[in-house]
Amino acid sequence: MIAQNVVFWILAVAMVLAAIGVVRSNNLVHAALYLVVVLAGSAAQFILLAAEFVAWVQVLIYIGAVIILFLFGIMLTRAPMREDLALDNDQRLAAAVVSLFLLGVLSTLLIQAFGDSKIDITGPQGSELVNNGRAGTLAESIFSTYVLPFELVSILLLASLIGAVVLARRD
Amino acid sequence: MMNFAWLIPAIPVVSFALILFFGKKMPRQGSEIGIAAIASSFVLSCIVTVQWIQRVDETVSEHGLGIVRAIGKGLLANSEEGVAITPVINTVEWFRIGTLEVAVGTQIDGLAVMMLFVVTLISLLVHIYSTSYMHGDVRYTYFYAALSLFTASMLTLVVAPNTLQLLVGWELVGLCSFMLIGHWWEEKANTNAALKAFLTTRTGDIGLMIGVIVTFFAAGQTFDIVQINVLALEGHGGHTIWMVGASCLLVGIIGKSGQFPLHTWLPDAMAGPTPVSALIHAATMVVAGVYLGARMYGVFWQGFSIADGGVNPMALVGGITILIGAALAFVQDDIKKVLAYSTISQLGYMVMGLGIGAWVGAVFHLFTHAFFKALLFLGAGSIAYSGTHHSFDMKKDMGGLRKHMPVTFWTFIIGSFALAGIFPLAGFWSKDEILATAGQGGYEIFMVVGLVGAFLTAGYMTRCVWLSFFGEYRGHAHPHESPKPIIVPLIVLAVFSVLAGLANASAFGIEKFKEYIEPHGEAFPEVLTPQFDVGLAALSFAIVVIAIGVGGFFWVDRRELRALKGLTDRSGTAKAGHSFLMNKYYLDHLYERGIVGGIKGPIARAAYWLNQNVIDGVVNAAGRGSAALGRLTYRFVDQDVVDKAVNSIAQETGNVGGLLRYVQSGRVQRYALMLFGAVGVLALSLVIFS
Amino acid sequence: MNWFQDWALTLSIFLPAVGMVIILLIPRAKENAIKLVALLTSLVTLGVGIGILADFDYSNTGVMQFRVNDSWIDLIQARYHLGVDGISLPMLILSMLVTVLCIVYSWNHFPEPHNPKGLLALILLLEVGMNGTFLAEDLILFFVFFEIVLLPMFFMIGVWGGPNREYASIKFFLFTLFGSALMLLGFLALFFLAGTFQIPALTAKAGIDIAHNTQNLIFLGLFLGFAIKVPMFPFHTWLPDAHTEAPTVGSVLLAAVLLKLGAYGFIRIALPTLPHAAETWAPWIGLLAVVGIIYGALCCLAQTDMKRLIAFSSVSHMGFVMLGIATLTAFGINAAIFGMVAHGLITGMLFFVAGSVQHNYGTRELSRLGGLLTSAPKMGWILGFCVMASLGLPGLAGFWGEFPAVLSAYQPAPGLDVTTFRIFMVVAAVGTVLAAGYLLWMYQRVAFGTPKPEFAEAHIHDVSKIEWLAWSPMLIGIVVFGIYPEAIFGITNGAVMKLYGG
Amino acid sequence: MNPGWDFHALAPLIVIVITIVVVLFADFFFEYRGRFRTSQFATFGVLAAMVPVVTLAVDGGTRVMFGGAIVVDPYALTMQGFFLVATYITLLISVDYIGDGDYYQGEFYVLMLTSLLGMLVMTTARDMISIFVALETISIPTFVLAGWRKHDRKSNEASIKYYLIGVISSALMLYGMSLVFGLTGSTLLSEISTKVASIDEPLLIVAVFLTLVGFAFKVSAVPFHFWAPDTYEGAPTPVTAYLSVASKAGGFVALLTIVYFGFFDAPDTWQPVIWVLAAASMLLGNLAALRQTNIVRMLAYSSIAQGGFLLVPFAVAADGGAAKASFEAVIIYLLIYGAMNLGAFAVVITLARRTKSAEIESYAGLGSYAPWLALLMSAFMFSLAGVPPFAGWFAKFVMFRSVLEAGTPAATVLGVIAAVSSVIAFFYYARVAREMWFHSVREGADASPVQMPIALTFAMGVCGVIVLAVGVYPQAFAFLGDFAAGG
Amino acid sequence: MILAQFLVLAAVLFCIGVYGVLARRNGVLVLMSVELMLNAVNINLIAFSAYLRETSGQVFALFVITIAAAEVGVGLAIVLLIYRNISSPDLDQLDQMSG
Repeated sequence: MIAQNVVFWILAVAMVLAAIGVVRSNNLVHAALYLVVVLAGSAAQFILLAAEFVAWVQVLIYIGAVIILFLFGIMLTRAPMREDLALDNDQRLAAAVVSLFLLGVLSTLLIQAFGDSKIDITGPQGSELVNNGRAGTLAESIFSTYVLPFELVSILLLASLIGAVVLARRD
Repeated sequence: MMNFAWLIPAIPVVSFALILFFGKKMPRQGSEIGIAAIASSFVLSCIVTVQWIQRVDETVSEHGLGIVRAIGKGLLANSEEGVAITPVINTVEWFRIGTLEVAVGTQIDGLAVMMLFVVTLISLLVHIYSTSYMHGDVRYTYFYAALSLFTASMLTLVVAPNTLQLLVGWELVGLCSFMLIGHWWEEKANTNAALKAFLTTRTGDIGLMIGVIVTFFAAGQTFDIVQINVLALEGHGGHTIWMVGASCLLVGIIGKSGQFPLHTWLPDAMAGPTPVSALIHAATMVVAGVYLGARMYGVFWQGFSIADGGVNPMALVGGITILIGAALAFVQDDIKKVLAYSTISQLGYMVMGLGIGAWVGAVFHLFTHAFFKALLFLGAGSIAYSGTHHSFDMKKDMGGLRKHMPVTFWTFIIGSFALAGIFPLAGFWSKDEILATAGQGGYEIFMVVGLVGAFLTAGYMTRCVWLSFFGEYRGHAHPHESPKPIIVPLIVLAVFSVLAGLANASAFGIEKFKEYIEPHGEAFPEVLTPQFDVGLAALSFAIVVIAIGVGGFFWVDRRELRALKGLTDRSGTAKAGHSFLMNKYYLDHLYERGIVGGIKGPIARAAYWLNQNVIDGVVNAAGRGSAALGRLTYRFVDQDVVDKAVNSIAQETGNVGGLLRYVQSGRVQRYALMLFGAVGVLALSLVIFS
Repeated sequence: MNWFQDWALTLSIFLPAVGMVIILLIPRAKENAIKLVALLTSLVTLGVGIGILADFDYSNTGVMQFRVNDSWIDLIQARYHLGVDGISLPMLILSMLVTVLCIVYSWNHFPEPHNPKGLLALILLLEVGMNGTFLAEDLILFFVFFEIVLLPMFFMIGVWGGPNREYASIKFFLFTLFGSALMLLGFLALFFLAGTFQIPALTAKAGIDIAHNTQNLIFLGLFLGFAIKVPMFPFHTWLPDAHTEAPTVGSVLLAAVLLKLGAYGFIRIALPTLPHAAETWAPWIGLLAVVGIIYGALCCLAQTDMKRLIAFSSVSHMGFVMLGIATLTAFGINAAIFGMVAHGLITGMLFFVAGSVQHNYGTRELSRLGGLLTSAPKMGWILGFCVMASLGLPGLAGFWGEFPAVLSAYQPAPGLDVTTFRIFMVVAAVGTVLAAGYLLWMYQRVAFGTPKPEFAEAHIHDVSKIEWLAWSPMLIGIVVFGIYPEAIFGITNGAVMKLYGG
Repeated sequence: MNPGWDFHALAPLIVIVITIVVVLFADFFFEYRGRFRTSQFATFGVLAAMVPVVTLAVDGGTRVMFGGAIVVDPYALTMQGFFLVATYITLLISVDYIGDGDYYQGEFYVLMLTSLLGMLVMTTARDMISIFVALETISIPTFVLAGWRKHDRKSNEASIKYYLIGVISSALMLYGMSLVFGLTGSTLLSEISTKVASIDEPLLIVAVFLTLVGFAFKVSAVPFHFWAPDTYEGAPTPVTAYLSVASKAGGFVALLTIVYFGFFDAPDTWQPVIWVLAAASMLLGNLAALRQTNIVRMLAYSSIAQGGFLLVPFAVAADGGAAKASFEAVIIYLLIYGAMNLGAFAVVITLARRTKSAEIESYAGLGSYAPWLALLMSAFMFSLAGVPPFAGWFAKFVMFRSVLEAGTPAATVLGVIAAVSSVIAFFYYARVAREMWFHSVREGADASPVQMPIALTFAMGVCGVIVLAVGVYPQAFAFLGDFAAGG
Repeated sequence: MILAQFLVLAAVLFCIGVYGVLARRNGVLVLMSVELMLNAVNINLIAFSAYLRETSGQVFALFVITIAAAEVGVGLAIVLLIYRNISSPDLDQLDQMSG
C-alpha cells in the first residue's frame, strides 16, 4: 500500500507541476509537452487503479493522437516555437481567483464526502478490480448496455471529421 | 277624459316631432302645428279641469255634504266623515328593475288640473304671441319645436304620478330652458347664460335626485308620490329620514325655482327671447320647484315639522328670497331683469308659503302669478318689439310709451297692480292668503317679511312702470302699438290677472281653490285654513299704496321737476322757483338717502354687490374653480403622477437593459470567467443554503 | 329552429372571422369588393344577432340559452362553452350593431394611410373577440377572446392613429396585457381551488370551498384585469391616449364595446364566482368608481382636445357603471348593464361626431373650433343631442345608467357599509353636475358662437348620407332606450335577479 | 450476448443514419449543380423517419433496451417527432440559404442530420453516458455549422465562442456526472433515482448542479447564455434557427430526462438551481432584448428568455402535485416554441435575402409592400409574446398552470417574475410589429414585392398554420403533452 | 490508498485547467487547458470505478476520451479557420459582436 501511495504522490506532484506548466509556459510547444506529462501521469494513475485498458487507450488516443493534433495546430497557426510573452490575456488574476475559489469549494466537499473512503486493490476484491479493468469486461459492458452511444460515437467521429475538414480546408 | 289625460302631454310631443321633421316645409314654418297642438292640449286641459270639478262635486254630494260645502271653511278635510277625493291615476308599466315595477302615467287631481290649465293656457298665448314676436327669426321653426317640447315636458312633469317621471319632466324642462336661453347662440353671452342656467339648476338637481332616492327608500322602495306622501305623514321609518329627504328636495326647489342662493341664473336667463322668459322663466318652469313642494307636501310637512311653527329651512329660504329678489329689482335698468328679480321674489312667496303651511296660498299664488307675470313679460316684449327696437333698457330707450302703446300700457298697469297686490286684483288675494296663514299659523315673522316684500314689490314696480311709460321717450325708434298676435294675449292675460284672484277670494267667502284644488285624504296633511283677516288685508293694501305713493312721488316729482328745471333754465333762472327747487332737491336727497335711498342705495346696492360678487361669484367661481381644479388634477395628478409612474417603469426597464449589455462584452474568455465565477458562487451558496 | 339554436352563437363569433379571411384573400386594389364583403359579413352577423333576439326566450332570461358545450382543451378541462342570457344579450347585440355601423361609417372615412383592407379586416377580427367575450361560459375561452381584442386595437391605433400613436398603442397594449396576465392567474387559481373553468359551475359553487383570504387574493387578480379594461381610476391612463390617437372607428369601438368587456367581466365572473370576496372589495371598487367619476370629470375640464375630453368622460361614465356594480344589488347591476349599453351608444356617437369634426376641420382643438351649428347645423344638433344624452338627461339613454346606479348606492347589498355607499352616492351625484359642466362647456366651444376666422371660408360638410346611415341607429337607440328603458331592463332583469337576486 | 436490439424502436435512428450515408455519398457523386439534391435526400430522410415514429406511437407501450439505458416510450416518441419536424423545417429554411451562398452543401446536411441523430438518441437515453454522448452529438456538429460561413469573421467568432463555452460546459457537466456516478454508484438513471433520496451529502448538490450546467449551456440559461447572442448573430441564420429551437430543445429533453428519471426524488439538489436559472433567464433575457437593434440578436435574447419560461415548470416540478403538469408544460411549451421561433427565423431569412440586413429598422414599412410576410412575422412575434389567438398563449398558460399547481411561495415568486417578464417581453416583440406596420418605408429602401422561395414559404406557412391552429385549438398540442406524460 | 487523494488531484487539475481556459489567449493553449479539465474528469471516473468496483465508470471514461478527441479535432479546425481569417490565434481579438 505504501508503495502505491508513494507512486501516487510522485505522479501527482509531477502531474500538478506539469499542469501548471501547461497553463503558465511561455512556449507553446513546451506547453504541449507538459500536457503529455500530465496525460501520461494520468495513464499511470489509471494503472495504479487497475484500469488497464483505459490507461492504454489514454496513451494511444491522447498522447498518440490528441497531442499530435495539438502540435499540428501549433504549426499550422504558425505559432513561434519560442518564448512568447503574449500568451496570456489580461484576466489572469481574476482567473486565478476563480479557479482557486472553485478548487476550495470542490476539494472541501470532496474531502468531506470521501475523506475516509479507501480503495482496496488487494485480495479478492483487488482481482475483481483488475478484472473490471480488462478489455474483455469493458467490451462486454459496452456492447450490452452502451452499444447505442458507442454506435453514435462512431457517427459523431465521422461527422467531426467531416466538419473539421470543411472548416480547416483552404478554399 | 281623465283617463286619457296622457293625451295632453302626448300631443305636444307629436307636435315637437312634426315640427322638427316637417316644420320648415310648412307654409308658416311649423308655428301652425305648434299652435294647433297646444290649442288641443288646452281644450283637453279645460275638459279635464271641468271633469275634475264635477268629480269633486259628485263625490261631495254623494256623501251628503253639499250644504256643508256651501259654507266652506275646510270642513271637508276636518270632518270626521272626511271624504278622500282620490286622484285619478292611470299608469302603465314602464320598466322593472329587480322586484320593483316602475310605472308611467298620469295623476289627475286638483293641483294637476290647475297646472295643466295654467301651462297650456300660457303656452298657447305665448305660441300666438310669438308668431309675431319671433317673426323672421333665423330659427323660427326650431323655436316652435322647442316650445312644443317644453310644453310636453312641463305637462309630463305636472301629471307625473311618481317621482321618477317627475324627475324626467323636470330635467327635460331644464333642457328646453337651456335651448331657449341659448336661442341666439351666436352671442357668447347668451350661451354663457344658458350654461349657467343649466348648470345651476342641475346643481340643485343633485338635491332633487338624492331627495328622490331618499324618499324612494324611506317609503319602502317606491316612487309613487301618493304613497310617499302617505308614509311621510305617518312618519314611516322615523322623522330623520324624512327631514333628510325634504332637505334634499328643497335643494332641488332652490335650484329650479330660483331661490336664494341659487337664484343667480334666472336674471341671466333673460338672454332668451321674451316669450320664453314669460312662459318658462316666469309662469311655468320656474314654478316647477313650487309645484314639487306642493306635490310632495307630505314629505315637507313631516320633514320640516311645518305644523309646529317657528322657523324652518323652507320658509327661511323663501323669506330671504322675497327680500333679496325685491331689493335687487330696484337697481335694474333692464326691464326684463326687474321682472326676473321680481319673479325670484314672488317665487320666494310661494316657497315661503309652502314652508309656513300655506299650501293653498302658495299654490294659489303660483296660479295668479303665472298670469300677471306672464302678462308683464309679454308686455315688456311688446315694448321691445314695437317701442324700443329690441331694447329692454328702461333708462336709455324707454319713457313716455303710454301714449304710443295704450293697450300695452294698460295691460302692463293691470299686471303691475296685480303683482303689487292691489285689491281686488289677483295678486292681492293670493298674497293675502299666504300672509294670513303666516299670521295665524305661528309664523308671524314671515308675515312681516311678506309685508316688507309687498312694500318693496310695489316700489320697484312703480319705478319700472314710471321709467317705461311715463316721462319722455328717450329711445331712437318709432314707437307704435304692437300687432294683434301680441295684443290679444296681453288682453287675455290681463283679464285673468284681474279675475283669477276671485277663485279664492276668501273675503267674499269664495274658496273654490281650496275646494277643488287642495287634496283631501291621507296623502295630505291637515293644513290650516286661515280666517280672512280684514286688518291684515287692509294693512298690506295700505303698505302697497304707500309704497306706490312714495315711489310715485319720488319718481313722478323728479321727472316733473326735471322738466321744470329745464324750463327755468331756458327761461333764465327764477330765484324763488330756484329755492323751491332746491327744497325739492333737499327732499329728493332726503328721499334718496332716507326711505327710498335707504333701500335703493346702500341696502339694494350692497345686496346687488353681494349678489354679483359673492353669490354669483361663488356660483361662477365654482365653475371656474372646478375647471382650474380639473386642470390641476389633469396636469399634476394624471400626467405627472399616474402617467409618469407608468412611463418611468418602462424607461427604467430600458435602462437596466442597457446596463446588462455591459456584461455581454463580446470576449469569449470574459464569458467563461463569468460562467466559472457563477458556477463557483452558485455551488457554494447552494451548499450553504440547503 | 333547432339548427339555429345549436349554431347561432358559434356563427356570431366566427362569421366575422370568415369574413376577415375572405377580405385578406381579396387583392388590395379591389376596394369595393373588400368593403362589400366586410359590410355583408357584419350584416349577416348582425342578422344572426337578430335571429337570436327573435328566438330568445324572454321569459327565462336568467337561463343560458343557445348553449354550446363541446370539448376544447381537454388537458386543462377548458371547454368550448357558449351561452347567452339576459346579461350578455344586450352586449352582444351592441357589439354586432356597432361593428356594422363602424363599417358603414368607414365607407368614405378611411383614415390615412389608406388601407381599407387592413382596417376592415381588423374591425372584423375585433368583432370576433368582442362577441366571443360576451358569449364565453368558460374562463379560458373568455380569456382568449378577451385577449384577441387587443391585437386589432393595437394595430388600429398604431397604424391609423394620430401623431403619438406608437406610444398610445404600446401603452394600451401593455396595460391590458398586464391586467390580463393577473386575471389569468386569478382564473387558474379559481380552477385549482374550485376544480373547473366553467362559469356556471363556478357561479353555482360561489367560492364556498375557498378560504376567505384566498378568495380575496383571487378577486384582486380578477379585479386588476377587469379594472384596467374598464378602466377604473387609477388604471385609466391608457385610455385617453388610446382614444385620442385612435382613428374614429377605433375610438368608437373602444368606447362602445371594448370598455364594456371589463365591466362585463365583473358582472359575469368576478362577482358571482367570488361573492364573499366581492363583498370585501366592493367598498374599494365603489371608492375607485366615485373617485373615477370626479377625477375623470375634472380631467375633462382641463382638456383642449375634443376627443381627449370625450375619452376622459368615459372614465367618469364608467365610474357610474362600476358604482352600480359595486353595490352588488340587482338594481345596481341592472343599472350598470344599462349604463354600459347607453355609454356605448352615446360615447360611440360622440366619437363619431368628433371624428367627422376632425375630418371637416382637420383639428380637434377646442380653441380653434366654434360655430359648428352655423357651419354644419345638423352635425351640431346631433352633437348637442349626444351631449345631452351623455350628461344623463332623462328621456335619453344615459339617464338610466346613471340614476339607478346612484340610487342603488343608497342601499347596497346586505353586508356592505351603508354609510360609505351613501357618501359615494352623494359624490356620484355631484359628478353628474360636473358631467353637465364639461360637456356643455365643450358644446359651447364647438357648436355655439360663430366659426373662427380660419374656418370662415372653409366648406364644412354637413352630415352626409353615409353618416346618417351609420349614426341614425345609434341615435334612435339613444331615444328609444331613454323613453322605454324596459327594452333593456326587460332583458337584463331576469338574468340579474338570478345572479344577484338574493 | 443479446443486448436487446429492437429494430422497430430504433428504426427512426436507422433511417437517419442511412440518410446520412446517402447524403454523404450523393455529395460525392453529384456535380456541383446537382448538389442541391442532397437537401432533397435529407428532407426525405427526415420525413421517412417520421414513419416509424408514428407506427411506434400507434403501437404504444414502452420498449426498454440495453439494460434500461435506452427506453422508447411515448415521451421519447413525442420528442422524436418534434425533432424530426423541427429539423425538417430547418432544412426547408436552409435550402435556399445554403444553395445561394457558396457553401458546402452535402456536408451541411450531414452535420445537421448527425445533430438530429444526437437528439433522437437523447430522447431515448436513460443513462448518463448515453445522455452525454447524445448531447455531444447534438453539439459538436453545430459548433462546426456555426462557423459555416467560413470567410465571415462573425461566423468564425460565433463558432469559437459557441465551441469554447460548449466545451467547458461539457467539462463541468462531466465533472458533475463523475461525482454523481461516484455518489450513486451507477450511470443508469433508473438506479440513480432509487438512491439519490437517501444520499445526504452536500457534494451531491454540487454534483447535480454541475451536471445541470451542461444542459443549462445547451438551453442558454443565464448565466450560461453568453455564447448565445453572439453565436446567433454570427452563425448562418438557418443554423441559428436550428440552435434556438432543435438544439435548445435537445437540452431541455436532456434536462427533462435527467430531472424526471434521475434526480426527481432529491428536489433539494436541483430545484433551487433551476429556480435561479429560470428567474435569471427570464429577467435578463427580456431586459437585454429590449435594447437590441439587430433582429437575430433580439431573437437570441428572446430565446434566452423563452428558455427561462421553459425552466419555470422544472423549478416547481417537485412541489405539490405539479410533477405531471410541469412535464406536460415543458413538452407543450417546447412544441409551441419550436413552431413560433422557427417561423420567425424563416421570415428573418426570407427578408435578409432581400435587405441583406438584420437590423430591426430595415423592417420599416414591410406591412405595406409585403403584407403577408409582415402578417406572419407579427403572428410569430405576438405568439412569442403570448397573445391569443396565437399558440404562445397556451404555452405560457401551461407554464403558469404548473406554477399554480405547485402553489409554494417559491413557485409563486417565480410565477410573478414570469408574469412581469412576459409583460416586459411584449415591448420588444411589439417593436418589430410596430416597425413593420406603423412606420413607412425608409428613404431609399427597396419596396418592391419580396421574392419568396417555395421552401421558405412552405416553412413559414407550416409554422404560421401551427401557431394559429394551436392557438385556437390548443388541444392539438395539449394532447401530445398528455401523451408524452404517459396519458 | 484513499479515494480522496485521487479526487483532490483531479480537482486540482480541473481547476488548473479552468485557470488555463480563462487566462490563456492563444486558442491552442485554451484547448489544451480544456483537455486538462477533461482529464481530471477521467481520473475521477476511474477512481470512483475502482472504489465502487463498477465497470461503467471506465466505460464512461472511454467515451470521454473518444469524444474529447473529436472535440479537439473540431476545436483545432475552428482555431485554424480563425487564424486563416485574422492571422492570429488569439481569442481576445474576437469581439466584433457584443451587447
